[in-house]
Amino acid sequence: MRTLDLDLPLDASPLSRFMLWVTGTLVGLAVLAFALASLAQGRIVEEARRPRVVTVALPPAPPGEAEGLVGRVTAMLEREPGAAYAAPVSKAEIDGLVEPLLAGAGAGDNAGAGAGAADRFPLPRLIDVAFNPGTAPDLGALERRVQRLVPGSTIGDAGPLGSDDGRLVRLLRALGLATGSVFVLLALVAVVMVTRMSLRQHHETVDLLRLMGARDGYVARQFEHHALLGAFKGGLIGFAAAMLVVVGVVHGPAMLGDPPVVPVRLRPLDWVLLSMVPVVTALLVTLTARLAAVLTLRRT
Amino acid sequence: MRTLDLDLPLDASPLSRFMLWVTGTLVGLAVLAFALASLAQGRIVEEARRPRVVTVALPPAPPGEAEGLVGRVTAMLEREPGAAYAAPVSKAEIDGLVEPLLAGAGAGDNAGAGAGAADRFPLPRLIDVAFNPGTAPDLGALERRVQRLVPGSTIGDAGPLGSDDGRLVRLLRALGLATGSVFVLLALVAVVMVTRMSLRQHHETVDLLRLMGARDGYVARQFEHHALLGAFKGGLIGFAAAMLVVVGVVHGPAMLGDPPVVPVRLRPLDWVLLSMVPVVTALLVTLTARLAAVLTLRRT
Amino acid sequence: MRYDGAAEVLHDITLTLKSGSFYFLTGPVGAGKTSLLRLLSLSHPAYRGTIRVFGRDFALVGREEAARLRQRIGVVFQDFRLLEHLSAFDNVALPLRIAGADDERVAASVPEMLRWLGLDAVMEAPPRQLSMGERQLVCIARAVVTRPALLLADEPTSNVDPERAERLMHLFVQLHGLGTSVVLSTHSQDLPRRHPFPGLRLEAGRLVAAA
Amino acid sequence: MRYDGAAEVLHDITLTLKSGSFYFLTGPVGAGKTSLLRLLSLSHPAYRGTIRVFGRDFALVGREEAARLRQRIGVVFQDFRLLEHLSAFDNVALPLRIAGADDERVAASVPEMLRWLGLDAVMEAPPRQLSMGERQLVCIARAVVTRPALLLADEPTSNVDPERAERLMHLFVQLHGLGTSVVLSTHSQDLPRRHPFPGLRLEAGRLVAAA
Ligand SMILES: Nc1ncnc2c1ncn2[C@@H]1O[C@H](COP(=O)(O)OP(=O)(O)OP(=O)(O)O)[C@@H](O)[C@H]1O
Ligand SMILES: Nc1ncnc2c1ncn2[C@@H]1O[C@H](COP(=O)(O)OP(=O)(O)OP(=O)(O)O)[C@@H](O)[C@H]1O
Ligand SMILES: [Mg+2]
Ligand SMILES: [Mg+2]
Repeated sequence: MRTLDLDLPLDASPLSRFMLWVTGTLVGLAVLAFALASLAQGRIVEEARRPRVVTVALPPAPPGEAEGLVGRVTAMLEREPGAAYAAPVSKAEIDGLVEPLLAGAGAGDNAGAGAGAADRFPLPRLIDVAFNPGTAPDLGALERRVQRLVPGSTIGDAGPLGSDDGRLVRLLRALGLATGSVFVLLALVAVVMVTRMSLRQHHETVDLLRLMGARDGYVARQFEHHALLGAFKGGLIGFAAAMLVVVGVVHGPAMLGDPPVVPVRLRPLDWVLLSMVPVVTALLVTLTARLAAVLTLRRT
Repeated sequence: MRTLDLDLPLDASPLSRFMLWVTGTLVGLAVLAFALASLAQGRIVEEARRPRVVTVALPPAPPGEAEGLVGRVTAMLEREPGAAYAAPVSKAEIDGLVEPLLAGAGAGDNAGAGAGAADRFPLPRLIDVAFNPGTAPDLGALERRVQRLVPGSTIGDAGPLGSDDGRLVRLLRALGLATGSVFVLLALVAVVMVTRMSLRQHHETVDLLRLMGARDGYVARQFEHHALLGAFKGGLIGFAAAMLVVVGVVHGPAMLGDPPVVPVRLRPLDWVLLSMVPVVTALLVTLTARLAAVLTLRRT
Repeated sequence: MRYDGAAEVLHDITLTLKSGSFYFLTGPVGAGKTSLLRLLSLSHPAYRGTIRVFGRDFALVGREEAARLRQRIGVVFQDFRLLEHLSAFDNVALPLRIAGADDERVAASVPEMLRWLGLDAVMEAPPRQLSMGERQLVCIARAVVTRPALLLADEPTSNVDPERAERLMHLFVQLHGLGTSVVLSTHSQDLPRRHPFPGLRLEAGRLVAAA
Repeated sequence: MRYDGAAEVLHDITLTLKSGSFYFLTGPVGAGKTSLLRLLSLSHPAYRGTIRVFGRDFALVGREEAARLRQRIGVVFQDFRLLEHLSAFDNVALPLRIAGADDERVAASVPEMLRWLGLDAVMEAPPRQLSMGERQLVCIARAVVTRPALLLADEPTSNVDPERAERLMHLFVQLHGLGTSVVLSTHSQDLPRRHPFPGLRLEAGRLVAAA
C-alpha cells in the first residue's frame, strides 16, 4: 500500500503522461532497431552455414584445346583442401549469362538462330568450386596455382554473402545495435530530465517531507516506484507496437501467401532477447530515476 | 504589457516546454519534408526543360553495308518533326559500353590488344535522336518507320527522366508534400491536446477568473498569446535545424568540392516558401489554441 | 446544495438579504458558511431551489449576463486564492482589468488601496513572499477595489492583528455606508459584539437564527 | 534571518526557550512570527548566528541527524500545507510513516486523533473537500500525532470556532503537561488572557518583550 500511495502527487502531473509516451516510443523504436539487428544476425548465421562458392575463369582458347584445359584445372581444384566439388559451367549457362548483354544485337540475329553466343564469340570458360562451410580458402594462393596451369586465369569471389550484400547485412546489424542502444540511452536521459523537473515541480511537497524528517532515500524511493510503473507500462505498449510492426513486415506477407519482404525470420531466441528489451529498460529507468533523485536531493 | 503578463501561469508549466519541443520538432520535420518536395519539384522542372533523347539500335550488319544503312537512317531521323538532331554513336563509344561486360575474358586477351570489341564482335549500331523540349514524339510510329528501312531495329527510350527515375522523383514530391502536411497537422493536434490539458491543470485559476466575471474570450486569449509565442519560438528553432540539415546535405558536398549527394539545389523561391512553413504553422497553432480553449470553456 | 458526489451540506435555507444591508454569518466549523457564500457568489451550479441576486434568477441568466453580474460581486476567500505568479499589485488589479478598466484607472486605484492597508512595501512581491496576514489583506483589497455592489467576506480577519481587524471593519462599514451589501462570516465573538449588525447563524447546514 | 534576495526580516534575536515550557508568540502582521518559527523548525538555512535545538547546533549537524531532530518537532503551519492528493487520514499518518511507524501503530493512533478533533466523518476526504476549519484541525492532528518533543503552532486557532479553540488549547496544555515544549503564535487577545503562559512579542523583526 505504501508503494502505490505516493506522498508526492506524481501520477497526476502531465510529466507523468509525458514519461509514459517517451518510454513507450523509445522502447518501441529500440525493439525495432534490435529486431533489425536480429534479422541481420540471423542472415549472417544462415549464410555461414552455406558452402562458399567461387568461380574460376579461364581465358578464351581455341575450341579444341579448351576442353582439355578445363578438365585439368577441374581435377586440380577438386584436390584442393576443403573443396566439396568443382564443376565446369556449361556452355548453355554461359550463353544465358552473356545473352542479355548483347540483347540490342539480338533482334537482327533472328536469322542465324540456334548458334549460342559461346560458340560465336571467344568467351572465357568458367568453373565453379564449392568449399565446405567453415573453411577459409586462401583464394590468392589458389589463383596463383591455377595461373601456373593456365596463364590469364582469374578467380571471381562473391564472398560469403555476395560481397556487397554481405557488407550491407553486417552494416545493418551494427546499425540496429547502435540505434537500439541510442534509443535506450535516450530513454534514460529523458528519465533524468523528467525526474529533475518533477523534483522542481514538487519542491514544496519535497520540502515538507524533509521538514517532517524524511531522508533523501524516502523521497527518492517515490520517484523510483513511479518510474518503474511508468516505464513498465510504456515499455509494454512500445514493445507490443513494435512487435506488431515486425510481425507485419517480416511474417505478414508469408501469411497472405505473398513473397516475403525480407528473406529471414526471427528465431525463437530472438523473440526472447527482444522481449528482454522493455524489461531491462524498465529496470534501468528505475535505477536512473532513483539515482537522479538522490543526487539532485543531495545538492539541496 | 497585458499580453506578456498572463493571468494564468502558463509559462511555468512543463506543458509549455513540451509544447515548444513538439512544435519545434514537427516544424523541423515538416520543413525537411517540404524541402524534399521542393527538390523533387525542381528536378522535374529541370528535366522538362531538357531535350528528350532516344536511341535507335540497328541490328549488326557486315562492315561494308553498315555505314550506308546508318547514314540513311540518320538522315531520315533528322527530318522527323520536333527532332533537334540525330547522330550515330561512334564505335569507340560502343566499345566503351560493351568492354566491361566482357571483362572476365579480358585477362587472356592481352596478346591481341588494340582491336576494339566493336570490330571483333558483330555489335548493333546505335543512333541518338534528340527531340526539342515540349514535343511528345510518337515512338511507336517512329519505330515502325525505321523498321521499314532496316528490319530488326529497335528504339530504346529512357523517358523524360529515365522512366524509373521519373516515377521515383514524382513519388518523392508527393511523399514530401503529404508527410509535411501530416507533420503540420500533428502539431495542431498536439496544440489541441496541450491546450485542453492546460485548461484542466489550471482549472482553479480559470474558475477564479470566471468568478470575477471574466468571459470565455478573456481566458482563451491567454492561451492564444501563449501558443503564438511558443509556436513561434519552437518553429524558428525547428526551421533553423531543418535548414542546417538541408544545406548540409544538398549544398555541403559542393562547398567541399565533393560530388553532390543529390543532383539538385533549392531555388530562391523554394527558400521563401520553406520559410513560410514556420510562420503559417505558428498562425495555425495560435488559431487552434484559441478555438480549442473557447470550445472547451464553453462546455464547462 | 451539494458538492460532487457528497451529501447535501445546506438544507432548506430561505433567506432574503436586503439590498444595502450588513450581515454577520456565524456557525461552528463545517456548518456551511463558506458553502452559503459560494452560492451567493454564483460560483456553484449544483443546488436545488432558486437563487436570485440583484433581482435576477441565476438559473435563467445566460453566460454573458452571469459574467456581468459576477463583476458586481466582491469575494474575500477564506483561503485567499491569490494568483501565485502575479505580484500583489497585479492580483489586486485583476478584477479591474477583467471589468475592462484602463491602465490609468488601475494605476490610480490599486496603489491607493494597498497603501491604505499598509502594504506599500510589498506591492511588487508575489504572494509566496508575503506573510499570511499580508496575503489576507491583498485578498481583501482585490475584493473591494472594484467597489462591488455585494461584498461576500469569508473570515476576513482570521489572520490579522486586532488593530488591523478594527481597521478592516471600518472599511467594510464605510463601503456599506456607500450602498454595498455585505455578508461577513466570522468565528470571532468580538466583532458582532462591537458592531451591532444583524446575524445569520448556521449549524450543520441549517439556518438556526436569522435577523 | 533573510529570505532569498530580500531584506533581513529578523534582527538581533537572542532567545532561550526552556525545555518543557509554553510560550505565546504575538505581534502585528508581518512582524516575523512565522519566520521565527521557521528558524526553530530547522527549515530555513539562511540565518546569521547560532540556533541550538535539543542542545545541538543546527549548523553543525549532518543530514542524517538533522532528519532525526526534525522528527521530534511538530509544526502547525499557518497555511496548513496539507498534501492535496492524500486523504485526511493519510496526511495525519505521514509523519508516523516517515518516522518508520508500522501500519498497526498508524491504524491505532490516527483515527483516535481525528475522532477526538471531531473529524470522524471526513477521515477519507482529501483536503479540498474540507472546510477551512477542518483543514486546520487536520494540520494540528498531523503535528501532534507523533507526540513531538517540541511543538511549533502558528496561529492554530485562526479558523475554528471558539468552542473548538478552547478544546485545542486544552490539547496543547495537556501535551505541555506531558513534557512537550510549545511555542504558539496567535493574533488572539483572548488566549493569552485565559492561559497565563509567558509571552514573546515581535514587532518589525525585533523581540520587544520576552518573559
Ligand atoms: N468541495 C467539497 N466537497 C465535498 N464536501 C465539501 C466540500 N467543501 C466543503 N465540504 C463539506 O461541506 C461542509 C461545509 O463546509 P463549509 O466550508 O461550507 O463550512 P464552513 O462553515 O465554511 O466551515 P469553516 O468555519 O471551517 O470554514 C463541511 O462538512 C465540508 O466537509
Ligand atoms: N518567502 C519570503 N520571501 C521574502 N520575504 C518574506 C517571505 N516570507 C515572509 N517575508 C516577509 O517577511 C516579513 C515577516 O513575515 P512573517 O511571515 O514571518 O510574518 P508574521 O509575523 O508571521 O506575519 P502574519 O501575522 O501575517 O503571519 C514580512 O514582511 C514578509 O513580507
Ligand atoms: Mg468556511
Ligand atoms: Mg505568520
